[in-house]
Amino acid sequence: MIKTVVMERKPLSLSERTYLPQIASGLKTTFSNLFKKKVTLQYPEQRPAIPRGYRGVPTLVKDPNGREKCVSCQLCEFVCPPKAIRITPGHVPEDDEERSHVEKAPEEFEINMLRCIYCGYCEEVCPEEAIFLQENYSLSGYSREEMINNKEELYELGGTLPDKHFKWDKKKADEESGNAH
Amino acid sequence: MDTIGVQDFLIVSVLLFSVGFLGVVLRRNLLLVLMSLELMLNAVNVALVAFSRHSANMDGSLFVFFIMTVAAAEVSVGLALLVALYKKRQSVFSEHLTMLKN
Amino acid sequence: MNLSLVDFLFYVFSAISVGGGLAVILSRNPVTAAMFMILSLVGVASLFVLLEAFFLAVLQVLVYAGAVMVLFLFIIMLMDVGPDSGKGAKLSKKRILSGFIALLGVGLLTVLTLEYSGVATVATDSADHWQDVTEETSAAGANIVFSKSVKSFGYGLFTKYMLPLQVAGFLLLAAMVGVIVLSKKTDDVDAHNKADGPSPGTTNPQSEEA
Amino acid sequence: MDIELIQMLALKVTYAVVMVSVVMSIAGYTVLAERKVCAWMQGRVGPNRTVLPFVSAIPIIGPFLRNLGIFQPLADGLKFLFKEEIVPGHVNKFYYYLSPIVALVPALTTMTVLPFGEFTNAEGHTTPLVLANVDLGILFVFAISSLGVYGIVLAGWSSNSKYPFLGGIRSSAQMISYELAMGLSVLPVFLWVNAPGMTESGLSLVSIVNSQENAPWLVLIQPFSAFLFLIALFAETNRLPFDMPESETDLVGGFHTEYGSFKFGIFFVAEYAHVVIGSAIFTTLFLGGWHFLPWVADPWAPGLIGSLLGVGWFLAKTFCLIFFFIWVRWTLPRFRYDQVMKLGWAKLLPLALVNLIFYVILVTYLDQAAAS
Repeated sequence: MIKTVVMERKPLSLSERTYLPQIASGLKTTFSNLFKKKVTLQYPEQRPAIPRGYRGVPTLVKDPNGREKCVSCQLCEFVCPPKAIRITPGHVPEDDEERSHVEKAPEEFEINMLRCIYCGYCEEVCPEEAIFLQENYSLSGYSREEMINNKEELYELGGTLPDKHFKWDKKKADEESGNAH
Repeated sequence: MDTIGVQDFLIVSVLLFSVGFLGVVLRRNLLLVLMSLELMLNAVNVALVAFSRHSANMDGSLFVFFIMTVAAAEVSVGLALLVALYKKRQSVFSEHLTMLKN
Repeated sequence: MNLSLVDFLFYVFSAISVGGGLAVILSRNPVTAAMFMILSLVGVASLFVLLEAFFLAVLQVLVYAGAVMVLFLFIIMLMDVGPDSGKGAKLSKKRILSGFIALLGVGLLTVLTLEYSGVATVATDSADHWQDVTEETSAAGANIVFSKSVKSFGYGLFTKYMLPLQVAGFLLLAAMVGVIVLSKKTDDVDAHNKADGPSPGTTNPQSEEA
Repeated sequence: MDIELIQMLALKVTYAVVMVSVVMSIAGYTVLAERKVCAWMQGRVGPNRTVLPFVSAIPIIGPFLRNLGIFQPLADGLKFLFKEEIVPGHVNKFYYYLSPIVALVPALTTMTVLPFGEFTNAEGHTTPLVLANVDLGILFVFAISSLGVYGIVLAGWSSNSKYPFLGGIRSSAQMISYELAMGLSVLPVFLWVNAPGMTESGLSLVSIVNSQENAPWLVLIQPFSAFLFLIALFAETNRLPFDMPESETDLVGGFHTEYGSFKFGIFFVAEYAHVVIGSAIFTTLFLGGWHFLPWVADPWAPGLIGSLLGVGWFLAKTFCLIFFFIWVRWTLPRFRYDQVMKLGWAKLLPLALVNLIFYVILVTYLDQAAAS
């Protein structure tokens, strides 16, 4: 059983009905705000503090030896909700000494920044830890074409990330010790 | 005023009055009829002020004052009537006001 | 012909007021008519200025252009009166004929009045004898002398024209009451509204606080 | 037409042009003040980017001026000038173009009778600084400012669109309602100044100011009249608690929804010109005009310097009032339309009448007491 409680509102006093004291106190509040410290950040000169785990521009990174990490498994392309990533897979030539234990590498890797929603799924899904969302957040361009980052641009933005586990080196070492699968 | 006399103001007044009169007779839109009435009152005002100024007597000007009062009252009542009429008959044209015809 | 400035202005203002008036009765769109009406009223006000009746000129603009015509425009827009159209949009010959016959009558009447009242002769005799206007309020018996000062209006209104002033005030009161009665909703409409539910303007406690 | 007449006309036209440009630039900087004050009240800094190239080179003053946004009105004006002219297809072209002009002209015409200072020459002869010292000053102001509503109404109507139309209708009703209260609220002032025993002055604004020299300002004698006049002024200038024709939250942009580029700019400037002129009129009527302080004689000597100081003092008072306008705008919420009408007819008008009757009785009593 729901009980309805009728609240009686106190009738307004004369001074309350003129609203003038209320208006005066409102004016006082706004006036005191005139002299408070401003919270505006002068953006181009001052930058906001970027928190840890910030999801900025997705980029490709190289391993500490300067080698391409991506093996074009296309998981990121698959998982990307707005379909911003497009990968053209390619083979690593057999005679590449540096990457002799990798079969595939992207021939072309494009991230369309007009589509990207910075969700970070690509970073999450990448088995090779080759794609990272960086702290950079201000991207601009004069045309749509300019806003599509190709492989070179992505590597330029990403650079080399110090990496603890040298996966390919381990793999190579394993193979050499006859432990390949 | 060098060459302009009372009669020139009177001519303007008569012209304005005739224009207002024609408006009252010719127009079908009652709003415009009301406006034309205002024009006629204005014509009278011009004549009154001209005479008042000419004979250096305040009476004419004071009368203009009263005419303005009457005009304001007339317009407010007239427009209220028009609105009431419009609510009833959805028209402000004089030829639609044929209630007395049959 | 050597036109003085005042003469020139007289012709300009007369043209504005009469031309504006003509445009009022000739324009098909009521809003256009209202705008020309304002033009005509301002022209008349300027004529008052030429006659050195400054108070009346300002009053003309204040009362007519500032209040009456705003009211007109408000009503035109409220009722959404479009241009004249449909049956009878064109003036019938009968109408035009009757209009001009009536106009002829008015003209005849004017001429006859001018002829027989002696006004015309007075006017032509003293065409260029405008008397100088004083700033002071002065009265000789019942004759209050025309002056530029606002005070002479007050003097005249509260001495010689006291009764008409009261009557005018009463007229305004009557007009106000009349308009309120006319524009008030009738009782059955109110009852109908109440049956539908409380209207937001009357029963909402919020509106009482305003 | 003789030479003297032409000379006089040329002089008057020059004065008028100077005054128009001064008022327009004050209006432009009022826009800036609005943006700055609003920003400060909301904990922001407001416009502080625009700067002229050679000014930014000056070491300390340059950045200071830049932070104050001194050059923002220039940039705004230029932006309005060079924006693309877009005329919606459904508007009534003639009135659509006409209405911004109709809105601006009355706002600027009002200032012809506005006295802003006085000049006393060596012989002690005092001339008020005013374009036209009309005996009917305040009536002229009311008459001309009441024409300003046509701009809004026509804009609303000619836009041929729902929201502007509503804005126009609201505006016309609001103007008629508050003009009455406005007129009645200043009547006691003129009654007081023209009372027997005082200097006779008619309705001139100059003599109102002069009656406040070495005497209490009228706001101290008639605080209630001043209060009512101020409220009506807010309504007449369409400032925030009463900005029915605009009300950007419920009517999109009100009467200027369909306007863009320079035509919108004219509406914008007209609105602020109204605020400037309104503040100046209030200063003239109630705050002693260019006179120094209540009961205190002007400290400046007669002559050019003194008259300039007087004008400066007048402007300072006006700016304070403009600040008050802005301050109120960023404090109070908007009235609902029916509340505006109710306040105008049911509260302000009776109060103004009571105020008038009170002062009629008071003046009569004082007059009787002085006579006996």
